Amino acid sequence: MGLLDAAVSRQNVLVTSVDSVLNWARLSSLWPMGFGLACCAIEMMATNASNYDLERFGIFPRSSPRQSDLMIVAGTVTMKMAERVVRLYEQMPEPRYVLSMGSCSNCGGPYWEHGYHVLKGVDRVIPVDVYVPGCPPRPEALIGGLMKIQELIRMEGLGISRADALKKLAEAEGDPQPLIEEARKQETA
Amino acid sequence: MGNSLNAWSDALAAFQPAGFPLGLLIIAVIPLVFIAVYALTYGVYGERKISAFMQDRLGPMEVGKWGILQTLADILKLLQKEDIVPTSADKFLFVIGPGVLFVGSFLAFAVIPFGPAFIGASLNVGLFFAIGIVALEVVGILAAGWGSNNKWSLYGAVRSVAQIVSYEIPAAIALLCGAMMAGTLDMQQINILQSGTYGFAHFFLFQSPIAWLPFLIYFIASLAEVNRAPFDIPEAESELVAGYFTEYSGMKFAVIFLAEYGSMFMVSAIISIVFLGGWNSPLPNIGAFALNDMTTGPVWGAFWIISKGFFFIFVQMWLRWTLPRLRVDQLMYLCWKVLTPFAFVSFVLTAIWEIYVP
Amino acid sequence: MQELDKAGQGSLRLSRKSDTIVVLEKDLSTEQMVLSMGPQHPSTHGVLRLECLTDGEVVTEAEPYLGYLHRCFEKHCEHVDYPAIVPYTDRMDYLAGINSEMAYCVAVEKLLDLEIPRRVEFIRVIVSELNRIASHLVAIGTYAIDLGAFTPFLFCFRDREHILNMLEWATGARMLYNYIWVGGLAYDVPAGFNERVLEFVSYFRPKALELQQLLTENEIFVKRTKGIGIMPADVAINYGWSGPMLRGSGVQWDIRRNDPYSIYPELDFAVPVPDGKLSVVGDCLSRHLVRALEIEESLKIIEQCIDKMPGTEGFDPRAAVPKRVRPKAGEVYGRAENPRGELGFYIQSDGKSTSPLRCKARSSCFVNLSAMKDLSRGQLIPDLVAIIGSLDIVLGEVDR
Amino acid sequence: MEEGKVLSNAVQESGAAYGVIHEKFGEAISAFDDNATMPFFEVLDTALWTDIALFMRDHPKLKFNYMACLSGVDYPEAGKLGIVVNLESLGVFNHRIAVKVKCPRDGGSIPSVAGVWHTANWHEREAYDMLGMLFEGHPDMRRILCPDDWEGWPLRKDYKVQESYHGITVPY
Repeated sequence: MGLLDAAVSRQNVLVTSVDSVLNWARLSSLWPMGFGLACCAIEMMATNASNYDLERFGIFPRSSPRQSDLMIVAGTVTMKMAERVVRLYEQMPEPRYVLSMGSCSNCGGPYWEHGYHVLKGVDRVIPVDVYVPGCPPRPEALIGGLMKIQELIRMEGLGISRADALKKLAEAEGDPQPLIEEARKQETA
Repeated sequence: MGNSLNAWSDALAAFQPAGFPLGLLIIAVIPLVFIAVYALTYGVYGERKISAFMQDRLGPMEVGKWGILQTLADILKLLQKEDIVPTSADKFLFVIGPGVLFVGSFLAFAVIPFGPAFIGASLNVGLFFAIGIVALEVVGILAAGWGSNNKWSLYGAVRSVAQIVSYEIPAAIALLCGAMMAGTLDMQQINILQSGTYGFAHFFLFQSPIAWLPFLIYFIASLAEVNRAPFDIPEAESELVAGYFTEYSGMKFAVIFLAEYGSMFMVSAIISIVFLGGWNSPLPNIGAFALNDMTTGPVWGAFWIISKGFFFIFVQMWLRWTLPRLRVDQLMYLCWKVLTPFAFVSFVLTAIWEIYVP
Repeated sequence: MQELDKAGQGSLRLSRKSDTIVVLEKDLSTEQMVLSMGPQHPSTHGVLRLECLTDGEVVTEAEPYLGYLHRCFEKHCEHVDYPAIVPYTDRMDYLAGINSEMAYCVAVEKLLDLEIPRRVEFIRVIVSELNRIASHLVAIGTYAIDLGAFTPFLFCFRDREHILNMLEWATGARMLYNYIWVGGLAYDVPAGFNERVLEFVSYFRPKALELQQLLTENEIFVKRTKGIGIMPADVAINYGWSGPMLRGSGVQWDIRRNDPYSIYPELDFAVPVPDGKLSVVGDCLSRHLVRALEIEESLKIIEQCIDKMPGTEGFDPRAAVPKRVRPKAGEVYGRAENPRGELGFYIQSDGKSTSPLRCKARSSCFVNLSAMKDLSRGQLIPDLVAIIGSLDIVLGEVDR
Repeated sequence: MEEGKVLSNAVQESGAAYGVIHEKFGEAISAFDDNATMPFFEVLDTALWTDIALFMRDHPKLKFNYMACLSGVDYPEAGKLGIVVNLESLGVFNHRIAVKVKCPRDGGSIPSVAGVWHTANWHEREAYDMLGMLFEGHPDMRRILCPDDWEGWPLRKDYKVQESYHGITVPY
């Protein structure tokens, strides 16, 4: 490891604090692209509207991909639409994130079997960072997904790739299975 | 009053340690810092909070206490974003566009008196300069819109140019009424003419009944000049995606944003200088309570002009979150068939008033 | 002027009463620009694409391209059982899920010749009218956004949220309910539901008025919508328009009244049509007004239903739900009044299978949108946006 | 018609309307099917379909001015494709009737009625998109929902979904 590499390592005090400030800025102002596809788009709109008010977190939809950091794929992606989704993704400036909202964009949802014209999961065409299940997900679930994106950004930094950050996030999460089992035990007892 | 006029700015300008014009630099930096601070605090954050209040929401809450760091985070994030220049764009125009836009809105601050003792450049044609330099924004917008090589941007730019150039005419004529009442184009002089112990009664708006007409005309025209609702057709989100800055990302977008809020304050400051006394205190002396004297001074002056400007910005935001947007031809109709004739009428009436009524 | 007009092809006249604009191209050679609007565009209400041929701000022709949300509804119908189609109908018109379920169940029940318990019918009508209000609120709100006013949209969504909360209480879901089943309901409404609905009705009446003040009493809003996109009644019928769109053209036609289903014949409600005082009959403003007036009628229907609703004694919402839906061989075309117009289902049964041989959804938005090409001719781009907004399309239903 | 069968009002009205059409076109159309859910008749001489449609729309006793629905249907056993058209006289007589028109499954075509009812324009495009029958005289015969380069006719009973589209795998 060279001297320069060492300076830019994770433990460096200076770099990490700069990192955390920059990460704070990025996670505090996630501008999603106002990109509605189907049913989930209505829930996304409801999340933006007065009752759930995403602007509390500084999340503020932009209609141009050039000015957005986050793509919320809200709804069913069809074959006809898939290429447009890819193009919109490519138009977004780095660093960019993708949140797949709803079962349809996660895996095809209720259309997985006979939906000849439905893309079975948007991750077949663009990389997805966070999946939010539900059909459609409740606004709380979407906010939860956005919080996950924020956590992911927190894990990132100089010299840490997105894949590493995702791994770190997964490690930080822990396995939910013991907790579930414990809850079950308590319920039965 | 005449003695202390421009005292601070003169002193600063004379401050040249080792022949280096540090004082001038400071004078130049003050408006820049002001724009930045204002845009960060009142401009963007205030707009978000005000709109949230009007819409039964909370607005930014999580970023800092009550979300006050929201705009700072936005700017810091935009700095980190990838700076995309589309391959098919005209690189030179695309890059220069936001710069020209920013310079246009920033240069006019040179002639704005921020108090009885401070003005960047005490030009004797200050008002004329301010009107002229704001028109420079048109060049920036057109460069941005054309250079983006995007159809939506082009539409936004062309609409914007048509709109700003048209609305210059009623705006300029309305300001001319104010200048006629003052008999000068010097901003500082216009302010001095509106000072007196009766406070607001000396403002041009209250000095003649006709002054209301150019005041309203200028206010409406200024909304159009800075592309605010209901005249925000150049960036009409539901029609043109994001108008002339559709293709801009990262810091260039932030600069456009900053310039926009800069010119919002610009027009608000001009309207308060010409019609509402600028840095003069609106409070009158009432007998023993010399309120006017108490609230006059260099710092009070800055306070008054900024708060008057902020009031007009608040009205702009209020309108923005209430009214739908006009159509292109209706906008032009309003300009050429309503505002311009009325501006001329008010021009003539003001002239008659100035000649025949003492 | 006449001479200019003789120039023929070069001159272009906009049909507007007060100000006639004549654009002449004699010396300058200009060409029309193709402007692709959508599929990702803030005002196409989803993933519609309009290919506009524009001459400056004037759209000489706009051709809609659909299919960006084609989710193969009809293919699914041929593979799943009759009751399992209900969730798919929800996802068709996702703003008015219950109304879509209603239309589908009306069609299947007509084929099965089922007798439905009265209380079920009342609950069905209450929830579908609630959903109609919610849907109209979205329509009005997004229309306001299209015209540049942001605040009414949020007001609409705030009030819609109350409806969603009530429906969630009754059905368990916020948007896509699967509540109305073939022959009955998934559950009875919870105790206290009626009181809550009445409370909402009294809360919502003044709010609807406030919304009116923000929009229909706003000079700019009226200026932007009055006389734009006029559709004469006979052309509207020929285009197959239905619902608020057809009523906006002055035809008093409502399936709830003219081809009644469920308990609508027993209810007293008006079918509002524009009177031509505030708006020009058939323009965007008329269509908006019809929706606004319909909200009031829906509130009236809800009040009447709660008044007349039979009690819960011996009531089972699933009493008439067949164990296995296997209609006799035959065909049916059943329909219901959806917030966007006539939603019809053509169902063909072979008498053997538990899934239909063919199930075609006649979607109102699909039909309403087909007039877009005619409506958009010679309009300005902002008017084009106003017209799309007034059509109130839901792409899920257009593409199915 | 069977003897002694009680017909509902709506079906009787449709029957009367059918009588007027039968008078004019005689053998070109089939007998009236008076089922309760959707009374219909079939056009046997397909070439006459546009004329029949125009007659139905304009005859003073019929005035079927409103096309509610046009559905394309596949009849694999008979080797045919067809359309089912639900017509209605909106605001004039309020009677309803359904019409069926069929054509051969391979390379068959049906005369277009897009000039008679505007509604038919997009519905015929949709029927073509889903089932692959052509409509003669249609102003704009293109696919409407599926992409232009999509393979096969999705709603035919023997449809096999294509493996990939523009490099994207289609099946799950």
